[in-house]
Amino acid sequence: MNLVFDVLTVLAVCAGAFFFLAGTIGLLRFPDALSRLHALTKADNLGLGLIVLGLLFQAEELFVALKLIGVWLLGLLAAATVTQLIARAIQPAGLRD
Amino acid sequence: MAFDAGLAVLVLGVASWTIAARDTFAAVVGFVAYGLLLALIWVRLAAPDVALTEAAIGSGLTGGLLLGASARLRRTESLAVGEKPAAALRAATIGLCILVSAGLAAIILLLPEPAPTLAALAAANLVATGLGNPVTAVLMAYRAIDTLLEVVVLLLSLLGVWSLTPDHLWGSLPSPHYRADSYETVTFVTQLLAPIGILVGIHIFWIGSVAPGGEFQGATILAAMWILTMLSGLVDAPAVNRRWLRLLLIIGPVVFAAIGLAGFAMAGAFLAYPTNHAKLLILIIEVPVTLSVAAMLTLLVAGPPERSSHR
Amino acid sequence: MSGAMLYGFCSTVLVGLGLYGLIVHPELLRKILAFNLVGGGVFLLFGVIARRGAAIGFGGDPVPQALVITGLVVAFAATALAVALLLRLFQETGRAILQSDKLTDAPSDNSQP
Amino acid sequence: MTNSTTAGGFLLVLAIVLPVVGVLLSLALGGRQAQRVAFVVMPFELAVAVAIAARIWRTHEMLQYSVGGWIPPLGVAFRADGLSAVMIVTSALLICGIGLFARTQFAAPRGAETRAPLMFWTLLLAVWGALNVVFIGGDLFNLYVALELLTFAAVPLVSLGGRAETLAAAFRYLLFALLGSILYLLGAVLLYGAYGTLDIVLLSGRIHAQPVTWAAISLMTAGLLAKAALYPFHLWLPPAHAGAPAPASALLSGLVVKAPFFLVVRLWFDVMPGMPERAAAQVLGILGATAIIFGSVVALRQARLKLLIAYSTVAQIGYLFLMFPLAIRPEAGHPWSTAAWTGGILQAVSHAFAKAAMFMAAGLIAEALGHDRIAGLSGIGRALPITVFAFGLGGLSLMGLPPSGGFVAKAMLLTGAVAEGQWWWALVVLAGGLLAGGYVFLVLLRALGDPIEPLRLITSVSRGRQALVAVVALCAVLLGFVPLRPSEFLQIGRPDTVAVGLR
Repeated sequence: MNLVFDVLTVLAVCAGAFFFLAGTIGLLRFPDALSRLHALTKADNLGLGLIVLGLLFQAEELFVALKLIGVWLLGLLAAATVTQLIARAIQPAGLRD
Repeated sequence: MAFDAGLAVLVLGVASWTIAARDTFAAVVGFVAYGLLLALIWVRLAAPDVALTEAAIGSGLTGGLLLGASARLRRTESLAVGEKPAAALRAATIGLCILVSAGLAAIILLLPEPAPTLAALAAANLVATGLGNPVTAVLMAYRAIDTLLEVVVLLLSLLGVWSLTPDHLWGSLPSPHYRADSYETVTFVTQLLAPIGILVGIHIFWIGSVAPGGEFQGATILAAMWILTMLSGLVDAPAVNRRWLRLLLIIGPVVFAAIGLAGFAMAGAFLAYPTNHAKLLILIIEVPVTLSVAAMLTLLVAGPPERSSHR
Repeated sequence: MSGAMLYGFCSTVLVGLGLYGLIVHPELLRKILAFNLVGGGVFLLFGVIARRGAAIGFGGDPVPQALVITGLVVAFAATALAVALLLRLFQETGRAILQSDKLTDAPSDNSQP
Repeated sequence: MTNSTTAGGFLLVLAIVLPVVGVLLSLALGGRQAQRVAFVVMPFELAVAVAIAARIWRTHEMLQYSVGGWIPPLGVAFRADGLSAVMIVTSALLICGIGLFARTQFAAPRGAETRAPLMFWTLLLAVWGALNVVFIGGDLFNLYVALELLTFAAVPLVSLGGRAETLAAAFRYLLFALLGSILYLLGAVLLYGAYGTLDIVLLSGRIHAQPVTWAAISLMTAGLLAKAALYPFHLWLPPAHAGAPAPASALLSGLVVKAPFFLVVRLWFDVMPGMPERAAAQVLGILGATAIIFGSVVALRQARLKLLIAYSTVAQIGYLFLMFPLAIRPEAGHPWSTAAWTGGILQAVSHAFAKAAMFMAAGLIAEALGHDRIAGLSGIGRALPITVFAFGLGGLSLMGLPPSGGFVAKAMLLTGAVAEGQWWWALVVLAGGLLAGGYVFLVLLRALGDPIEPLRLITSVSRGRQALVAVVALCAVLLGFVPLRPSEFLQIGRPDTVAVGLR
């Protein structure tokens, strides 16, 4: 059982790391700010989610698991908010609602 | 070991960036990353209490403060170009700094082995404090005087910030006012986050007696929530001459000093606690101190008063 | 070499880097940043010393760890005061650098309202 | 020397807690109450200071207090020896004088709270508390917190006027002070790493000559010199001290710069008794000598009175550091039984009174004239005779003419130089006295001269305030009646039987 969990953890964390990597490359290579933001947040939210998922298999008590999920949710919230704000800041003035 | 080496290289890289970057804003962003990486190092050094403080105050609050300042100062960067010191001076400075670093590195190689430590002494006296976290015991019992004076230091720096108010604005409100309707996103997130954040802050403070955490870390999170509600326009920064604000600021140090003085009668010394009630008394001190410190941190970030009315 | 010593060397480089920035950068905000870098290095060195003092089941000597917490709070207070001074200076003069400041001829006791 | 609390040790706690409580109360009550709180605290705190000195005088032993009952190295100790007592009493007397002097200048108006009075009275108490922690702190980290306390109380005083150039001066002061603190802390960290304690008495027992010790002491000394504005770290001092309101200048120049000097003394004579090499002490002496000559010459060339006085502070700080080459490893006896040791401390005390009086006198002159250009002082001697007299009395001490504390201090330094066979310091002392005579007479000649056109005062200055300045200056003169020999009181609490300087 433990071995299965460990394998799942490794897989999920590796997948998460891949998304972080992809997001970072996107951040560096994409042409304009909006698409960079897109690459960054999408990949990071997924990457963070997968890493949290991987760690959930290692959680020994419920409270720890809940805390991990809380970390993910807060991360999502922060990323979404910040993306909104940055997008709004760089939006050309004429396009504003 | 490989992880440590990688982390060290990363920290040095980010630190070099904050020094070398041309754009001040970019340098400050580098500094925030630097603080977070340092927090990781603190975990590696088996100092989770410090890691929390570093992430919350060293990276978070300091970073926020500097980001705000650099945004305000953006226009001035071009002015400083002509002021760069001569190449010779810079070369001499580089030489000096390499000398300092290398000298210090050589010195720490010479530190005695085994290293002297107060860990055993701190552990042996832990029972008398009723606490489970030795770091909190140092802060609240063994060296409580440092902590009391530290709270006064925070208060004095706030006074220093307030003393910069232009005379006609004394008694008015600090920081720009953010209107609640301009950023629906922030308002929404704040309404969602603030209650959670306050709970987390109280939790971090509460477990400080037995586990990593404590009043300063908790207070920082509470301060962050207060700052967030101000940024989102949900509440306005308080005017500096409000009586309730003044009382909030001093309640922590006043209770701290009062219980410290009561120690003369209760336990025969200033800032001493009677053994059976040590934990309770420390808690009675910590609650108001956390509130006062949270208020001080918030107002330090808000800055001196600069506008005379609410709108 | 232990991990702690590695961070020890890291801290000494941080002190050097920060000192360089403190001396060379003309912009005051960069000086404040550099001061925080030096502070980070000094605190890290204290943390390494705490780690070296690990004993009787503690991962580190709690006394220096607690002192670092105090130091971090004090450093924040210093940064806040410096930033506030800088912003006021900017408001008054439009500059964020220090020039060779000569006192003007104004009476120096205008503190009275 | 044991590490427990001595009888009367609680006085040390009071010396710190009273001003702190004052700060908290005046902030809470605000408005006109801040000043009242300060004037309530003053007599009590002065009484505590005198009680501390009296007890040390009577028992001939140092006062000690283990805070919270925790004994070092785990806990923090407060200790007051003869030297601490002298500094505590000096601060108390001078701060009371400055408070009385500032009473009208920083009187809070009726009605709404105003900024400057609230800040001044609160910060005055904060400086007092911070100074007392510096003078009795027995733990190097506790002293670091005390230094920061002092910085955060002193820097806002500089920019209390709010003008742009004082903001710049305050910022420069803050930068130097912060750099100084962080270097000091770095040294303290190294000492903890090497010896496992930050307590001064415990350290003095464990410390030995090795690279870590030298590195730590050098870093701490460099940091403290930056705060004490010893040449070449003096750049921040003149604009800061000259730009502050007069009572704040008096506080900063008279007392605040003495705190880091006091800690250098603690480091060199208490943390590592008998260890410093003479060569290292010569370096401090050379910096001091340069400061004396440089500061005096620049003072001579100033056009503004307050800047002249500030540069004179740069010079007078130099004298303090002449005591190191003369008292470290003396030819005979202990460092603290030398004439130079007493001379150095006496210089700190007499300069405190003299310089405070001169800054306050300059403040009154600036108030009356609306400027402090030296060229425009003609006739002020007739308009404000007591003030100019007080200025002259202060100048007497700076020049080192009898009867004045400065005379005794400088005579003791000269005696020390002769006794140690280091005659070159004697030349510096004499040259510094001549130069000081130059800049003091420069001002006095102008002030006592006849005005070309009738002098117009923009406000009148009360006789009470003028008399107060004269009283402060008289304190510096009265110190001239201190006997010309090594003070026994200053040696109380020093390790006399420990193997010192005899390795």
